[in-house]
Amino acid sequence: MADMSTTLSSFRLPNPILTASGCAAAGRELGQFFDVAELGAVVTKSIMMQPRSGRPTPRMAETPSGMLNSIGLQGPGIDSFIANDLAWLHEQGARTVVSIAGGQTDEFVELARRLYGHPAVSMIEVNISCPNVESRGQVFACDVSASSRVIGAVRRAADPNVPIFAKLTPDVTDIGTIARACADSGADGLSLINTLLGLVIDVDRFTPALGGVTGGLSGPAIRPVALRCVWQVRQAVPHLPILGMGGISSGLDALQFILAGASAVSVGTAVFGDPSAPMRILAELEAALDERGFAALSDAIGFAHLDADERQARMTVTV
Amino acid sequence: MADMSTTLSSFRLPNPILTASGCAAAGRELGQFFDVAELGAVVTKSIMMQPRSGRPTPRMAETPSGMLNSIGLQGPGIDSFIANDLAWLHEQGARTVVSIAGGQTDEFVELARRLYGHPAVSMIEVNISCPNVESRGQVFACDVSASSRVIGAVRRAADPNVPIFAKLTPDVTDIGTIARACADSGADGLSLINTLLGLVIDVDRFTPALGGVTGGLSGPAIRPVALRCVWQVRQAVPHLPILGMGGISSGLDALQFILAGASAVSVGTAVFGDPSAPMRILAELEAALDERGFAALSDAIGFAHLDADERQARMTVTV
Amino acid sequence: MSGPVQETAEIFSVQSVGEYKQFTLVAPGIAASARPGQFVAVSVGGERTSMLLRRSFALYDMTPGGEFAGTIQFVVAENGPGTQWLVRQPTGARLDVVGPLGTPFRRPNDPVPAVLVGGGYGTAPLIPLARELVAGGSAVEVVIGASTAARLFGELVARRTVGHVTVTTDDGTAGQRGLVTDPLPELIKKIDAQVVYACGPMGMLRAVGEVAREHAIPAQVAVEESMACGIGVCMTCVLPVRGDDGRSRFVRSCVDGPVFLADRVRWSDVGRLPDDLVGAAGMTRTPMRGGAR
Amino acid sequence: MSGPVQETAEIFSVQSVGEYKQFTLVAPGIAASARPGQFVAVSVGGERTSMLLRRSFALYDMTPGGEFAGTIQFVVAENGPGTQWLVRQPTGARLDVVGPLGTPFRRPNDPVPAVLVGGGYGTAPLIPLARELVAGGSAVEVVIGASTAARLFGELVARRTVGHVTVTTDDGTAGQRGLVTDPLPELIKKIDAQVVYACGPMGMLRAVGEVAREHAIPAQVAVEESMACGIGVCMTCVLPVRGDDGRSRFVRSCVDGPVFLADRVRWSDVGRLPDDLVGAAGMTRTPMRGGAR
Ligand SMILES: Cc1cc2nc3c(=O)[nH]c(=O)nc-3n(C[C@H](O)[C@H](O)[C@H](O)COP(=O)(O)OP(=O)(O)OC[C@H]3O[C@@H](n4cnc5c(N)ncnc54)[C@H](O)[C@@H]3O)c2cc1C
Ligand SMILES: Cc1cc2nc3c(=O)[nH]c(=O)nc-3n(C[C@H](O)[C@H](O)[C@H](O)COP(=O)(O)OP(=O)(O)OC[C@H]3O[C@@H](n4cnc5c(N)ncnc54)[C@H](O)[C@@H]3O)c2cc1C
Ligand SMILES: Cc1cc2nc3c(=O)[nH]c(=O)nc-3n(C[C@H](O)[C@H](O)[C@H](O)COP(=O)(O)O)c2cc1C
Ligand SMILES: Cc1cc2nc3c(=O)[nH]c(=O)nc-3n(C[C@H](O)[C@H](O)[C@H](O)COP(=O)(O)O)c2cc1C
Ligand code: FES
Ligand code: FES
Repeated sequence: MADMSTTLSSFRLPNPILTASGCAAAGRELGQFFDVAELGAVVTKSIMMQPRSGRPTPRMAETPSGMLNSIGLQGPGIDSFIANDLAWLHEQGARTVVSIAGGQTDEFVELARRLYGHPAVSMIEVNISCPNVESRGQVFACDVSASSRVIGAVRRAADPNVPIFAKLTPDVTDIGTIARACADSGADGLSLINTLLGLVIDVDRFTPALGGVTGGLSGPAIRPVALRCVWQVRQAVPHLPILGMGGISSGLDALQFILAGASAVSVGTAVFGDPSAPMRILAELEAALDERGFAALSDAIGFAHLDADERQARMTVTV
Repeated sequence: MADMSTTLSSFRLPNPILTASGCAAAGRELGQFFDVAELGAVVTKSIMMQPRSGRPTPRMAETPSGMLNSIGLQGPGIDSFIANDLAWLHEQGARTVVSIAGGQTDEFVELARRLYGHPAVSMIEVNISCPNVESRGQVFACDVSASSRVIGAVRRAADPNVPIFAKLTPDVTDIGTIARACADSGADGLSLINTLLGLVIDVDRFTPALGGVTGGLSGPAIRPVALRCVWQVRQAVPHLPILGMGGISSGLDALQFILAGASAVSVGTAVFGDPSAPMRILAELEAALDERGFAALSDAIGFAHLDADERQARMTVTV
Repeated sequence: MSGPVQETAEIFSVQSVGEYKQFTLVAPGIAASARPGQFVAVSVGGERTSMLLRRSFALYDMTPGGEFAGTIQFVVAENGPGTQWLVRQPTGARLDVVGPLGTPFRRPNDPVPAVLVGGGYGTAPLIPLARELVAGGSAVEVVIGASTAARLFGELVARRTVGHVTVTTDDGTAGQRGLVTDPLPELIKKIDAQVVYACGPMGMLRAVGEVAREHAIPAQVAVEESMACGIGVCMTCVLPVRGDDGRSRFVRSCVDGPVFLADRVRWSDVGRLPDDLVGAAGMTRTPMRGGAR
Repeated sequence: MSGPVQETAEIFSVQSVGEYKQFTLVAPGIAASARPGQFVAVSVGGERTSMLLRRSFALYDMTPGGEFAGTIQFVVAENGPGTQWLVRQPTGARLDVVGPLGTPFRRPNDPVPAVLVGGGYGTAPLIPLARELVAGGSAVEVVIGASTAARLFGELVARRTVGHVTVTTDDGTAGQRGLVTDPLPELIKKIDAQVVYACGPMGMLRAVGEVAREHAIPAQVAVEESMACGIGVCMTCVLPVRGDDGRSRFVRSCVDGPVFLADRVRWSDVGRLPDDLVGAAGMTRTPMRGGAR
């Protein structure tokens, strides 16, 4: 049985399967299907300072092997989140990655401060794939300097014992450049990818199907794009750990991300079709590693980047 | 029965269904399944000056509701293309859009010159979603100035009676900006979208599944991204016609593109699963327009951008 | 009420009822705890399907296991590709089902006269409710309606359960021509109803709510909103609902519903973002470009 | 030889043969013109499947319509999800099939002694070829091999057709232990064969080609390359093949193959881009970032 433990910077996880932000709320509902403390970690829905209503409905449309959503970051605000959701996760003994989002740098900073020293927070995922109000709504992660500014400020404000990961959008010309900028500004790792911007037209109502007009595309449809981003970022910043995601719905899908360079993975949309998907995927990944002769998950991370000799060396040392 | 005719700038087409570049070769093979002269037009595989071998195999991987390809623009070179493929299309009486690709601006220009005055060429699609050798392989369409330069030069060199369309990649931070740059440089319209850059890992061989490492993702999986691009470009450059594509496999898919702002559509990957897809989609689109009370396809173009009053006005005038 | 479970359930039978198919599944885990008003979420399309999301169906029957394994029933109207696939599944096929989901209809502790209003297949969840109410000694009236006779559901079983049923169709092909809300005031008066229960299209629920309000009685209505997860984790299924504190929020219809008090739902704001919604101010401060991000 | 057609073909029967399933389809359009060595491309996964591409299978039999409608046969090995779906399809189900595709084996005009070499299900297309050769008066030897007995195909029918068959398995569970190429030289000598026909895994085809070359006779081999379209429009299925002009090109195995002369295929360059390939220079001039663009 392969050793499934992994690390995301200083955060040690017994296994590499996490939920994805916005696809597991704060873990409570999934707790009806499995023990959330058995996950690598729960990644909570991106939280902002204030309560947010989110967007009008319709908020989703099914697409081929995917779905489009426009939730608009509905949430209770950080105070309620800490008092209720984080407290519950703490009680369960679940490792928790808190995803934060803001409309400007200050909001991210304030969120990091509120989470400072909280015993339940193992890691912070900084969702910079959201719009910057100070820049006519351009997404932070679409711009090198906006990304750097937020990540730098959060790194300075956050508990130094807590790694911070920048969550990137694939909707950019060169994700490697953004990743490097985040790395240079102090990110301890990178989460990729967020959804792709998409649109569906309702052919009977003659309007965009979603209340928010455009929405985020997720699910297996985007997996090849996600893997490409992980591959490119692994090459651009080989020293930073990657939390990979995008369309993972089986252990072999997860293995693709690991081989491409992810140290752990998040399972998002798959949960909607199968609430126990994370546990199933964990078991499938373990079996897949065993079958392939990996003694440890960590041996497989980035394996597809190695040349034949390097692979041989890595396998012989550890098997 | 709705009037299905449409225009792409000065190019008049009896119907809005075209093939997609690289998904129909030069029409000959599809001629075994239907009369290619019944298409709106045949769009030929991007041709370059010299013969090209293309990339090593494996060249494709199936993905959920999509596929990844890395052909690498295999082709016979422009002279052979004109002598054989274009001649055959001309004999068939097929309307033809010739897709051209180059490694530098000069190559595009020379291709446009070779096609100058050729009676079989109804339109030129300039595939600028290919790498610029002069800029370390960055894709032309990822950069405003590289796009402008190629499109401006091709517009000056090409037969003034032949519209030129710039074919854009979705892999950019802001497709509207690229579209505007092309418009300003003289593009008569825009073709969108080319494939998304993707990757698949072979979990048994521990390497990227494709010989070319990364590949282009196409098929229904990418349709929401394609529709979003069409929507954004329609808003960015409302005066330019759009040839829409990306995952179209039914008449209702085509209708979504038309409503989002495309004047015509290309059917690509769907042909691999169903060689007569273009004709089926044409029939389905016609039926869909009839059911919805459109007297003419042209009334439906961009309809989803209108507000309720404008829609009412457009329908009453024409129905 | 215990939580939902995920079961592989064999199709015991599929019956045609008008335009609908009535499914009976062997699903002991779900049957064990399901209550009227709750629903199940069913995977569709089979292996390697391009359809990722489950389809939701209100429970029409839940028979916990005794001598035989527990079964559930639901009624499917052919709609898009997912339901088209489902109605073609043969007896003996296995479905992946999650349930019971959502909040049930709340029943009075003591017998109270109640009118049940069903539109189309919306009658389905009212039948087990009617059974419980009757068993509990409540006076019950049932009115069911549809656009046309073939889209009526449950007339016979409703008649068997409560003795009589009022039927309306838009086109007059069965019962009286008109809407289910036409006979409603009279039925409320007839038994001096203290509560109305309803399930059907949004417009109907709203209208039923208005009639109930005119009679100063509550209406519990089961809504149908597009759902990605059905278990409360995705936030796609929200409705603007007034809370006990008088403030309105976008509330998940999969876990906080599908049964709501009609006068709490802000029907005219469905599909809109009213300014006074909790957190609406946060939206204008940070307009989103689209997407979840 | 007329072009391919697209047909909705009913499954007439599905038979298990060792680890394989042998399909018989009613497909008169394809049966009418198909020749040994050609193949069909079958849609898999059903409606709304996430699998977009057809799966290819070599024709094992083509019986043009006479009194009964024309039928075709092919043999399916379970491999990935597409073939897993296919082998579960029941008799009576309808498949969307395109064919006949590709180039057939070229037959001599006059009788010539021939050895046919089949690996695994690769024996399938050799059977109709054997039938034609025998009918044409050629002396025929057949050697079939597989890793293990359950993966052999066609022993009985080959024996019936040509009177005898040599069998090899890697593990010795049937016939002689070893590779199909082990008995090949002897069989060539035995009938003084003038041509070898082969179908099976790439490594086997290459080895067969070498044996044929040592005996200075041609080998016609049917290859299997991953195909997106099967009809010649996509360029995914190419192999480096030497042309009549001595120059090598990436050649489509779906229309210019699947049958090639073994000594024309540059086996050691499969999956590589040899410098001397026509158009290889064009590639280095314009390296591609990946993708079709
Ligand atoms: C709580 C609840 C109870 C329901 N009970 C029943 C019932 O008892 N019988 C019945 O026939 N139908 C019922 N529905 C509606 C049923 O879920 C939809 O008809 C079905 O999901 C449509 O799927 P489709 O693939 O046929 O259509 P598509 O339009 O292709 O579906 C695409 C997506 O939209 C969603 N969707 C589409 N229409 C609806 C809808 N009306 N409601 C919710 N989601 C929708 C689907 O779930 C899917 O994710 C119920 C819905 C909900 C939310
Ligand atoms: C000309 C030709 C003749 C063939 N004849 C037969 C036959 O008679 N019997 C038989 O069992 N198989 C035959 N094959 C192989 C068969 O097509 C593959 O096993 C099948 O496509 C695998 O599909 P899958 O969904 O099971 O596997 P997956 O691996 O999921 O397929 C994914 C994709 O890769 C392609 N692919 C995977 N393996 C192969 C392969 N070996 N060859 C070509 N494409 C592949 C598939 O077509 C599909 O597009 C033939 C292939 C070709 C090209
Ligand atoms: C309904 C929904 C809500 C989401 N909300 C968030 C969010 O709040 N913050 C965030 O960083 N990502 C959010 N995402 C993106 C996911 O975390 C994930 O990056 C993306 O969906 C790709 O993974 P998947 O294909 O496994 O879902 C959301 C995705 C979905 C489908
Ligand atoms: C196998 C293959 C080859 C392609 N070759 C080209 C090409 O030569 N030039 C080009 O502009 N686009 C090329 N494309 C992109 C298509 O023209 C089209 O833009 C894209 O595939 C999206 O449409 P679809 O989803 O309908 O296939 C190719 C696509 C595929 C799948
Ligand atoms: S459907 Fe996901 S929260 Fe209700
Ligand atoms: S498979 Fe498309 S060209 Fe051969």
